[in-house]
Amino acid sequence: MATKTLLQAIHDGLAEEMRADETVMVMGEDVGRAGGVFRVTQGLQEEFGPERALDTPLAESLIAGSAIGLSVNGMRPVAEIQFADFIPPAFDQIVSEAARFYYRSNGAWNVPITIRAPYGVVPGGALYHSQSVEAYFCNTPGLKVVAPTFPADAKGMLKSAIRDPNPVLFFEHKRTYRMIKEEVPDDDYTVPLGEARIHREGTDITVCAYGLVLYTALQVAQRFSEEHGIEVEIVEPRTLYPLDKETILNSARKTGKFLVISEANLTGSVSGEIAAVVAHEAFEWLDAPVMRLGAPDVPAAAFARPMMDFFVPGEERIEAAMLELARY
Amino acid sequence: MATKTLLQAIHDGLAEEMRADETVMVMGEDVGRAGGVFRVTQGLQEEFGPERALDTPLAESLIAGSAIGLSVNGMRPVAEIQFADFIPPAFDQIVSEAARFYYRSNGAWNVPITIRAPYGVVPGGALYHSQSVEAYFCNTPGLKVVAPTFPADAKGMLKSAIRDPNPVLFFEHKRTYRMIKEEVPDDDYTVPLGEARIHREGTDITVCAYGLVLYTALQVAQRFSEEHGIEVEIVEPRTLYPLDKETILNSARKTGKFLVISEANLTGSVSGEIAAVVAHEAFEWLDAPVMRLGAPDVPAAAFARPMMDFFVPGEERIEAAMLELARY
Amino acid sequence: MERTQARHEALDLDESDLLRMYRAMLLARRVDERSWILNRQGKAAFVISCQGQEAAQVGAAYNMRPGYDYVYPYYRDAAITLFLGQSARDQFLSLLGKKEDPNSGGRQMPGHFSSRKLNIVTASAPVGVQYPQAVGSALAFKMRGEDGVVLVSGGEGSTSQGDWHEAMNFAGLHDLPVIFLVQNNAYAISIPEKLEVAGSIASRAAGYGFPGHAVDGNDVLAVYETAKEAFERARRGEGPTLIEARTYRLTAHSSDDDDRRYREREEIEEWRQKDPILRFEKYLAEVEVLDEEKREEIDAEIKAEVAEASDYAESAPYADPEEVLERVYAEV
Amino acid sequence: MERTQARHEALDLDESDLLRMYRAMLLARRVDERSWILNRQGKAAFVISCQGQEAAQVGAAYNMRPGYDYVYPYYRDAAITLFLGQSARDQFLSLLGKKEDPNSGGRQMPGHFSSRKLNIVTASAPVGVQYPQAVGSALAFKMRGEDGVVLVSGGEGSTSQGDWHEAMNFAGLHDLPVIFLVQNNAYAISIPEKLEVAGSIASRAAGYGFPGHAVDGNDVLAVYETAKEAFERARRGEGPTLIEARTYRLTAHSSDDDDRRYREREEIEEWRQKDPILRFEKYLAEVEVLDEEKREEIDAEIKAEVAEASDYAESAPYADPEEVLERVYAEV
Ligand SMILES: Cc1ncc(C[n+]2csc(CCOP(=O)(O)OP(=O)(O)O)c2C)c(N)n1
Ligand SMILES: Cc1ncc(C[n+]2csc(CCOP(=O)(O)OP(=O)(O)O)c2C)c(N)n1
Ligand SMILES: [Mg+2]
Ligand SMILES: [Mg+2]
Repeated sequence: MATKTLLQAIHDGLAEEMRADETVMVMGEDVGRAGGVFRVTQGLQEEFGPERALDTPLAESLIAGSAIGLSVNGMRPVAEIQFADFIPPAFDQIVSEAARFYYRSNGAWNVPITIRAPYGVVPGGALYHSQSVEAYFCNTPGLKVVAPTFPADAKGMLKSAIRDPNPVLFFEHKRTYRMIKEEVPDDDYTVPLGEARIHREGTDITVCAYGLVLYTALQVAQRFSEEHGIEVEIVEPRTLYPLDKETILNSARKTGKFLVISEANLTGSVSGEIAAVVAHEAFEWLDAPVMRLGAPDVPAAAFARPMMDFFVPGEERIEAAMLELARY
Repeated sequence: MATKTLLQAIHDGLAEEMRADETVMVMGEDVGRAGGVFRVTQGLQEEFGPERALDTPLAESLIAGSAIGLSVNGMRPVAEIQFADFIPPAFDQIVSEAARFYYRSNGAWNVPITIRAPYGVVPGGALYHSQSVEAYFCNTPGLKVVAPTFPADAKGMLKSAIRDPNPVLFFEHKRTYRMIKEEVPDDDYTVPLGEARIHREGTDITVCAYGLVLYTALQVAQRFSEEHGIEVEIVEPRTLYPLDKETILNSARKTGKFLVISEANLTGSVSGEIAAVVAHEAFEWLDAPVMRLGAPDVPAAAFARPMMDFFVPGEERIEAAMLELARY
Repeated sequence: MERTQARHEALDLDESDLLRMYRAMLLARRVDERSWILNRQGKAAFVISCQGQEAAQVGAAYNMRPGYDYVYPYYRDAAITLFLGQSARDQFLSLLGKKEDPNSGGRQMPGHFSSRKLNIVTASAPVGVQYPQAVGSALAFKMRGEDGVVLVSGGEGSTSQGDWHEAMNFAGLHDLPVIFLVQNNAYAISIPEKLEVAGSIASRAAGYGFPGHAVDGNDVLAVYETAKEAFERARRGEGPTLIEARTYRLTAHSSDDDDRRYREREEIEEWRQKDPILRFEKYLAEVEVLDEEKREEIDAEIKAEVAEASDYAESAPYADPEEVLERVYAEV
Repeated sequence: MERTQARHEALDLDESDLLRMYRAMLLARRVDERSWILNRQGKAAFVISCQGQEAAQVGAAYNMRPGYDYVYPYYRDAAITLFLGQSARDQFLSLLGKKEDPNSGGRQMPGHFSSRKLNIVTASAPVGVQYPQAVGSALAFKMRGEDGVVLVSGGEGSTSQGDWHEAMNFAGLHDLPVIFLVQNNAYAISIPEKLEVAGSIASRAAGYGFPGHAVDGNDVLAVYETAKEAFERARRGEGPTLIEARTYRLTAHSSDDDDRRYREREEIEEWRQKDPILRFEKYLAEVEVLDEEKREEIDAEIKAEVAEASDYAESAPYADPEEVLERVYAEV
């Protein structure tokens, strides 16, 4: 085992799957010769050639649509959308097409594609290089939407996504690409889709989060234990659609106090669904209202750093929400 | 006052606004010469000519995008998307562009457009002429999303939408176009956006719904009063984004029992947000878990009638959910 | 004096080829006609027709190797799918939304074709989405060094969508083995060509660096000839071709449409004179492949097949409503 | 013997026109150069350059009536917006995300231009979205019978998007007064033209029924001439024009990009020789509009202006963070 960044882990997952299965390929804008704007696909074109590491034109609908067509003719494409903010042109091909081939053909045609998209606020990114767009896709049966936070999970889940017979959207928080590091197993392992993960057991409150805000929440939780004697249980959904309700609900029922955090604009975000599920199915166990924390309901993070920092739910806001819930 | 169908009321609202303001225009596929596939725009081209009742090519991104461009150069376009199912190609222009012009230009450029889209299950419509896609748009600050159910509201809210300086998505449940009739005032009136409506006062449970399921719920509620002595309060959001939380919460706090119904696939639908808001902000008043009823989590309604009927939350399922809540 | 070579002979087609083409066209027509009857009888909720476009469809599809080449049909392509191997029964089972509907098990509207066996990729309603998918499938053939070809079909209205352009560009960039068959039937529902197509469709191919042909879409041999060249070119690895088959939609857009709102009866009448089936019959008579007796015999056979198929479908069961819940995700 | 008419004279341009063009180009260049310095100093988070494209931009924009015609610029169009009336200060305020940034109040990245007064329509990052919007604005001019023209600009990469095609088609259908200015700088980030553009961009206009011109984008007079014709045509109500200005991106894609990963230094060097500003200076010297002294004087003026503007922006305040919450919706 070696310590790897999130970025390296994803790169390795791709490279290993391409080595193991010659139908696996990567495609997208700048993923080939240049190795990706974040360098996730670096070296893949050298190793696998210009077709299996394919530089596409600037056309997201084409990227998603042609990935579908490749997949129904024997390939397993991993398409990259350069920034999650630029996934809307591919929206139709993803939600109307990829997600429905199997259902509409009564099980005859399935679409084994993976679409990777870096999301999340990053300094200098501003309105169109910062968004958390996952909620757009979490009302679409037939699609799987995953957003792992930690390197080992990301590598294992990416392999599961590639091997999955269904279309999988794979979100990566770009600000954490080099920030989050951990030991990543060298052997060929997978982490199943559809399973939440308990990062930290606790008895007082549950915090459900993913991405950068999960990373922050884990640090705050550690401090809470030391400073306030509050034991926070932390659940990471890992898969956002369909949800692992059982793991989430078990935690909610255990602590009776539930907070869900995401970096997306609060209203209409995935945390609404999570909160609704908990409020319904853990009602009898709840000692406090289900709480949510997110970004304000404005289009996205601004460019100027002070405004950007104001937008993101950071340590202070997370801490305040956790304290409020614990003291309820 | 005359009795009008939902369809007539919307038609009249359009015609009146076009008469009153020469910058108002309609545009879309088949809206001109043919008067629209549902005949909502019938007669408008005869009266206002081929430009102000504009037949566009089959290109939804163009329809939304050119409406934006028209609106920033003095016009007030009302664009029609023939079926809500075909709005995904326009997704980028709506969520990335129309919704953000104002914010991103720091208030310099606003986009006064209205986009009408018929939604909802209809016999024979099947997977791609049946969807309730409103949740796709309810995580997008800068956009207003409305879905009135009754003719008088629809006409008044359409006028408000057209006069609103912001982009407004206007959803119309197509199965109710000719089904729902009521008296509609003749004079020039508006119904404000952003305000929920209480259709029926009640003390035992609150039902929050819109579209066809609202219509059904109202009938069930009437019977409940007669048959079971259960008094159901019915709230129609009318505007789905941003929500009129106050009216919804007042009702939830009053009855302590809250059910939200929509025709969309349950998971990730707008009812998740509504339930989350109620669960959070009416927690202390709740005597039962916040309940939700929706369509099953499968892509959309099927073509064969028996399957279609199974998909839609109909009278039986609505009645069962209401009883379960009332008896909780 | 030597007998001049007939058009089909110059194309290496023999009598049996001509009769196969004719049968496919006529079968599609008769299935379609019967569908409208079922609609008027209140039995079929929705009909969408291929009438008038049978020559364009059969002429192109005749070049395919069913089950090897891929096809992305659009909702009017019944003559393509019938030619490739779907049956009249399949059409009616789908029309009536029955459990045995091979396209979707009753889930989709009629005309949304699918067959894994025949490489008919599942079609949907959003116009234009098939194009990027088709070029993807063509790229897969190319990557594997196979000589498979992808036929992708749509109406002229579908060329207004961005997806069409993105696919044309990609096909041109990588010399993909794909044929864009645009069936220009003069209308997109009510919108006439002059309000939807600037310039001309066929001429656009040049801008992407590959050939585009406008062809008389009511002449099955003309379409066959153009498509043959295109298929051969694709198989040789030389890249895509765009074919604009100029034709006419003889029925209303669908059973939900009333076309009197937007087009003159005379215009339809004019085009009825150019009906591709009548026209092909005339040719077949001229080259003495078909006399009236033989024609009636074939028609009677087809009508019997259609009647049987329609009856079968009528009495076939619906899927259990709870099947709605099945097959949302493929099993891992 | 009569003196041969100079190129600019044939275009009805006088000395002051030439100097206005030159100043705009040079100002854009100097602002850009200073931006990179601020970036290296850690003061500017992000730079995206117009270097190499100044001639294409000024040549086209010189035909506009600021505040009347509409422009939909893309992120490299600093020379257009500077020419139309934005100031060096504006550019640096935006570069540093300060409150006074006229484009967005510090909300957007640099290069996302906006000015209500100058009819510079607010630009964003998603590539290609401007095209449908631009044709909408052109239709508004046409509907009101006004002779306004819309200039819409983008890189060659943006033509790969469906939106470009949908807008081209619509412009052709309605003879809209819009000019598509495609600045073909040979790359879309790392993707070279041969992997993004099948056929050729200029040649595509024919397929939509209107003129398309490929022009040397490093020759300001050539671009001006082509654009002049296009603007006049649009004002006469004769419809759209596509201009492909062939040029080269002299810098990396942006300050976040390392272009050594995908292009040779020699290629850049070659194009540095064709720098549009050097080239125009040569012309100006030839026609005796600019001698070295005058050139230095202008450059000094501009450098002073740039220095002042940069200092001003550096010391200008940020917006209050809570402004994030403001101006999400326009007031009813
Ligand atoms: C994206 C999308 N928008 C609108 C529709 C509604 N619609 C169905 S068919 C059609 C016209 C298609 O015209 P064309 O492509 O010429 O095919 P034709 O029906 O004439 O054969 C329209 C507008 C749709 N199915 N998909
Ligand atoms: C829809 C979308 N996809 C991807 C990107 C990321 N991106 C920004 S600029 C660019 C290349 C644009 O190339 P081109 O249009 O040729 O303009 P240039 O930068 O060369 O001037 C890409 C891929 C984006 N901004 N928008
Ligand atoms: Mg057509
Ligand atoms: Mg470029």
